[in-house]
Amino acid sequence: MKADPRLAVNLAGIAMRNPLIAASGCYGYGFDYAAWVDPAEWGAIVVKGTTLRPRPGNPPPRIVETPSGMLNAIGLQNPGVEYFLETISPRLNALGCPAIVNIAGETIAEYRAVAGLLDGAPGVSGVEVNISCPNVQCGGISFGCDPAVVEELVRQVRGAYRGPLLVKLSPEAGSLTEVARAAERAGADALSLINTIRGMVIDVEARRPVLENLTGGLSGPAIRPVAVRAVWEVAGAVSIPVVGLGGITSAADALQFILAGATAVAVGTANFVEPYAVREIKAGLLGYLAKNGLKHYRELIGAAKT
Amino acid sequence: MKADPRLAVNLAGIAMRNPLIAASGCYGYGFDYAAWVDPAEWGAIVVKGTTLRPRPGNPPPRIVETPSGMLNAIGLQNPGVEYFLETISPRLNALGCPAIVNIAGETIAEYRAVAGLLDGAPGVSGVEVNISCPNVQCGGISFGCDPAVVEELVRQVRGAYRGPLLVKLSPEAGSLTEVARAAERAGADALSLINTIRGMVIDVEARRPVLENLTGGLSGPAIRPVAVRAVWEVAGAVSIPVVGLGGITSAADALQFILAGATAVAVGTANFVEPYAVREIKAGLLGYLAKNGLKHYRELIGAAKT
Amino acid sequence: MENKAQIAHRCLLLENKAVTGDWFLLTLQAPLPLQARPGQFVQLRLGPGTDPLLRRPFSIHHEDSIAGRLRLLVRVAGAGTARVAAFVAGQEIDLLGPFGQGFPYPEEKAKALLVGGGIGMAPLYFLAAQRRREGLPFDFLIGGRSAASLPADAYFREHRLEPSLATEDGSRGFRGTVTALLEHRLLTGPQPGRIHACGPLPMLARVAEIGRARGIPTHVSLESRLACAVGACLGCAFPFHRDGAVEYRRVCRDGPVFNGEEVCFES
Amino acid sequence: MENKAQIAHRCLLLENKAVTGDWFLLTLQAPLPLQARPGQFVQLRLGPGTDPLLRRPFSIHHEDSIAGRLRLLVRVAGAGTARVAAFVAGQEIDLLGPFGQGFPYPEEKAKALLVGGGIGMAPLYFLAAQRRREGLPFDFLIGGRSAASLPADAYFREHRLEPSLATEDGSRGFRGTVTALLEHRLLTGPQPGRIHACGPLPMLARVAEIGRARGIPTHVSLESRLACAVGACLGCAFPFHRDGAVEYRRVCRDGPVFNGEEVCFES
Ligand SMILES: Cc1cc2nc3c(=O)[nH]c(=O)nc-3n(C[C@H](O)[C@H](O)[C@H](O)COP(=O)(O)OP(=O)(O)OC[C@H]3O[C@@H](n4cnc5c(N)ncnc54)[C@H](O)[C@@H]3O)c2cc1C
Ligand SMILES: Cc1cc2nc3c(=O)[nH]c(=O)nc-3n(C[C@H](O)[C@H](O)[C@H](O)COP(=O)(O)OP(=O)(O)OC[C@H]3O[C@@H](n4cnc5c(N)ncnc54)[C@H](O)[C@@H]3O)c2cc1C
Ligand SMILES: Cc1cc2nc3c(=O)[nH]c(=O)nc-3n(C[C@H](O)[C@H](O)[C@H](O)COP(=O)(O)O)c2cc1C
Ligand SMILES: Cc1cc2nc3c(=O)[nH]c(=O)nc-3n(C[C@H](O)[C@H](O)[C@H](O)COP(=O)(O)O)c2cc1C
Ligand code: FES
Ligand code: FES
Repeated sequence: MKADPRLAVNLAGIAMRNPLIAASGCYGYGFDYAAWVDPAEWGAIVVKGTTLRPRPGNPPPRIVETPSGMLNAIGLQNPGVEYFLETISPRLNALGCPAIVNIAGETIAEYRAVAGLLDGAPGVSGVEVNISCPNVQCGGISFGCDPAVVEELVRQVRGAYRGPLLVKLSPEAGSLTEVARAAERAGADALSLINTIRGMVIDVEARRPVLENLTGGLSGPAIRPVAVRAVWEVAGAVSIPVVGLGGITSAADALQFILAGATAVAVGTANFVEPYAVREIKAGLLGYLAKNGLKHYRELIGAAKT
Repeated sequence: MKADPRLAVNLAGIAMRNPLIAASGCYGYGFDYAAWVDPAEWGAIVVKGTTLRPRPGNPPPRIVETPSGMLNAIGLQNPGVEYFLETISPRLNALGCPAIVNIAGETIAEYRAVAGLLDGAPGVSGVEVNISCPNVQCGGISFGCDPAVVEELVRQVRGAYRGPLLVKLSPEAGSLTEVARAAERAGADALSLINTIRGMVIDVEARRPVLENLTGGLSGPAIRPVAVRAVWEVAGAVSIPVVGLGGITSAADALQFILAGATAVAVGTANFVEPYAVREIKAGLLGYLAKNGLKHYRELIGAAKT
Repeated sequence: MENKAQIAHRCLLLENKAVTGDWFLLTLQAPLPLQARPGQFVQLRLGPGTDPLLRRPFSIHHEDSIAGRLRLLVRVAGAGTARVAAFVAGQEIDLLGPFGQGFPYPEEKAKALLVGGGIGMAPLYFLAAQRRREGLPFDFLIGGRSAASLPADAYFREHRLEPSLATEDGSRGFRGTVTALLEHRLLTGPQPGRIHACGPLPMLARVAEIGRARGIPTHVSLESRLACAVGACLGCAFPFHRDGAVEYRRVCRDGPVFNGEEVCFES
Repeated sequence: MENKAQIAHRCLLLENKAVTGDWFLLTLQAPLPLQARPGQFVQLRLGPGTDPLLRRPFSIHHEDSIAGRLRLLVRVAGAGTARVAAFVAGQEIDLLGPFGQGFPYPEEKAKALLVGGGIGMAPLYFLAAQRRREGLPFDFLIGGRSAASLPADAYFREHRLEPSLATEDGSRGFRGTVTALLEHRLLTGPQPGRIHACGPLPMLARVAEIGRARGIPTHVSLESRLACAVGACLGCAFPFHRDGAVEYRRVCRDGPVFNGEEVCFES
């Protein structure tokens, strides 16, 4: 992997070859796409949401397509943090790029416990706290909407995990910038936004919601404008770096987020459609830099004029 | 216009031939599409947002396309309620279907004043209070997110306007069902949801937001799953009827909202793409009723199983 | 309701051929004649599905309203027009229209100067062909970057048009912009009765200025991002001068052709 | 990383022809042979733009891996498959694959019973052709609603296949479901070494039950709504029995072919 120095970035203490991150839940533990692209093509990979105890996940159907997007209600299926530490994390160095562990819980104590177990774990370059998963009944999105709760949750996790700490926000918080500032105050090193937006599709022949979980999280190009707006608002309200995501499929999409203020960008749903997306986006970013005579993509962060 | 009795509905005191409503801001004062479809094809038409004083609207560009949707930042361009009453409302009876006036303001007093002036006005069958316009700086969406403010606003409007009163909600309220209940408590006869969701598109060549207003409201099929979920939640939380809208393009889309609990549905953006949408949706609804041996579409309201 | 002819047309695409590198000429068979006026436009659906969602506006480049044949001249400007360029003969094209006000004074006998910048020549070609057919006098000026960026002379022969060309690099016709050619023509020839122009905004601003300076009534065809195309959404607003203040008018319905003096080009 | 052959293929569509009312046979020329195994599938992009967004999975109906020719048999089930039906010869098709585990024991000499329900016969056709070529014994049973809902006999001749047909209305072959035909065959013929089945879920449940009851190892090819197709998103989960509990497995990566005994058909 010959990395281009014009794309290198240190995100909240994580040294990345480029600002492209594989989004949580969309890239497994980083190995599933290896037949298509070398995982080391990524700046970092955020692995599937991990919880204290194993979770079987939701009954199917778990996904349904929507116009320019999809709903998912995976239900945080994962083998639990212990299995992760025993069996998966030792292999993560083989990815060739930093692995960040996305964590979730049903109580603040659970979040703290998972974070504590990951502290110092081999193969783990950082933790992303998912306070915005729309598909878990207890906790989940309710955590992510109240600035006071967010502050307490992040403070607890911060106390338990000493490495780079990202907090992933939902765009559905009534007061997104307040939630962002609360996470910053509590010690987050970076913010990721956005997670999916809750949605529902009804099968009109069967007359019931398609998803067994009734609702799911909307991802993909459909939500991109909402995500760009959220990054723009939050990047202007905090001084820690922001990871922008939501519907990125191309270099032009990634540039929208960077210009809006994102230091890095993550790609989720687009991998499903085009496994080579990461490679094309990198090439597109470099092409843009060359065309515009820029030395480093950093010159573009938050550079959108108003 | 031969109306089919299987689609007739009385919405909050407004007798409509069918449950299809032209959404505010997307159908002017009802006449612009007359070369395409007779306005009387609609169950009702909600006219463009009207304010106390005339508003010039935002400078262009005002719209930009997004994946399966569009952003708009019209800025509530309208000639003001006085001009409306003098020049436009006397003509509305010619539409051949009920006209509902969408109103907005920068203060609660303005909302109240506009509503008061519309009380008893000829040609006006109802008022829809827009507490969720994302494109107006003062007021606008901020009104729509706080249950206490919504309750006070709706109470004031209710005091000034005696006819059928709809309140239009934003899906961005952190606590949508609480806002809905507040509007119900304050005397709303029905709720319309959803309004657009705030978004942004950045022109990466020009390196600035495409819209002169920076952000705009996302409408169209992209937001449909979010809207269906919102209708589902709110219909389960209030006992007044709900008007569902957001990305409806077909009878199947309309049925999703009805099954989720909507008593009527509105069509906005889809008219831009297919001016005959109203006719096709009606035909599709009747076809569905026939195929399923149903006597009236009302049997489908909120009928989705879980 | 003034325009009863507005309908949806499922047209058959008879031919789609490249005219220059990124210009394509589409010939369509409409089920019914649109009976469009020069300056009016249609809205094309780009495909099934909802991305891209909105239709795209194209001026009517020519209509043979007896045969119900329609021509559109399309420049590839982005993803939407790239789809149009990829349409293949035999395909059904979903088209709405005609929309908008055409160029005014269609029967005026005074000489008209038609000034087209690049793809902006598309609607003026229709106007020119009509004036030629009806024996009304006109001069047709077209500007482009270089010889290759404009159609070959043969392209114009079908309607016996012989436009005066201007290219920025002088590789064909007058060397310079089409507005420079216009000024040159006004200096050297007789004063025309009217100017009709279509092209990029800076060019239209300059044409309007030239027209005003010389007291020649000038109409310009504007572009804007459209949604509804019928005047309902107010999305296509463009600023105009009115009583010293700025007023927004709808490009789709009040235009796209406007009196050049009223357009607020400054904003 | 086990499947190095997985790549993106920009195929040329050589032919797209209707087989029955709503079944279409696509013949594609791949740039490189996929060297797929029967039971594996590809993911087709439906067009440019983002609606529909996700690719659609189709079993490989046949591959001539020397010529690099691929066949897909597609039933129109919704908007996405309707797009596939409208693809025209000469078009470039964007295809990823092959994905998934194929039918196991490809070289087993014992007689295999291949049981296809409707369009579920698509991957079994490939398996049957392969066994025929390699001289491995098999019986191929296919069920459909009526004579017209299944391809004509000639369809199978290319690979010298002579499936036994069952139609619910008895208009062709055995009268009844394909599972009834399977039971009939098991009652009247020798016990096969293995059953491979693909078709609607209730049919597969029945086949698995029949196999279990008679102690015949049975593999079924399942369907699910896919997103990534590589095992990364967990979107395609299907329930399985494991140690008395339910466990979710990924149809795309752990399957689509599974041991029928382990599938939790009840949920
Ligand atoms: C009344 C009218 C008549 C027209 N007639 C013709 C014609 O005859 N032939 C022809 O080739 N084109 C014509 N156009 C322009 C044509 O509609 C646009 O080029 C097309 O919509 C661009 O679509 P796209 O998806 O390819 O580009 P997009 O990807 O949408 O945009 C391409 C580029 O153009 C910019 N852009 C897009 N729309 C506009 C706009 N309306 N105003 C300013 N910038 C814009 C974008 O920012 C982008 O840089 C006409 C436009 C109007 C309004
Ligand atoms: C591994 C695999 C191999 C397949 N091979 C073939 C093949 O060879 N030939 C073929 O014709 N089809 C095959 N299919 C099925 C095919 O992929 C679907 O019919 C297609 O995706 C439907 O797309 P659509 O857009 O037309 O339908 P949609 O509009 O998406 O759906 C049509 C109907 O099917 C339902 N549906 C959609 N997807 C699924 C699903 N995965 N499971 C259950 N119900 C669903 C929907 O609810 C709807 O009622 C295969 C599927 C899988 C998973
Ligand atoms: C199938 C699926 C599973 C996801 N799982 C998680 C998860 O476990 N944790 C999390 O924080 N986000 C999860 N997400 C959200 C994504 O990481 C991302 O925030 C969202 O999909 C928007 O980005 P996209 O539009 O690029 O996909 C998931 C998304 C999808 C589609
Ligand atoms: C161009 C445009 C203008 C709009 N103006 C208004 C308005 O004045 N008042 C209002 O309440 N909603 C307004 N809306 C929102 C629509 O009424 C509707 O809530 C939204 O577009 C979602 O529906 P749709 O996806 O069917 O368009 C506007 C929407 C558009 C696209
Ligand atoms: S495009 Fe809607 S008013 Fe002009
Ligand atoms: S489709 Fe993603 S895991 Fe199977």
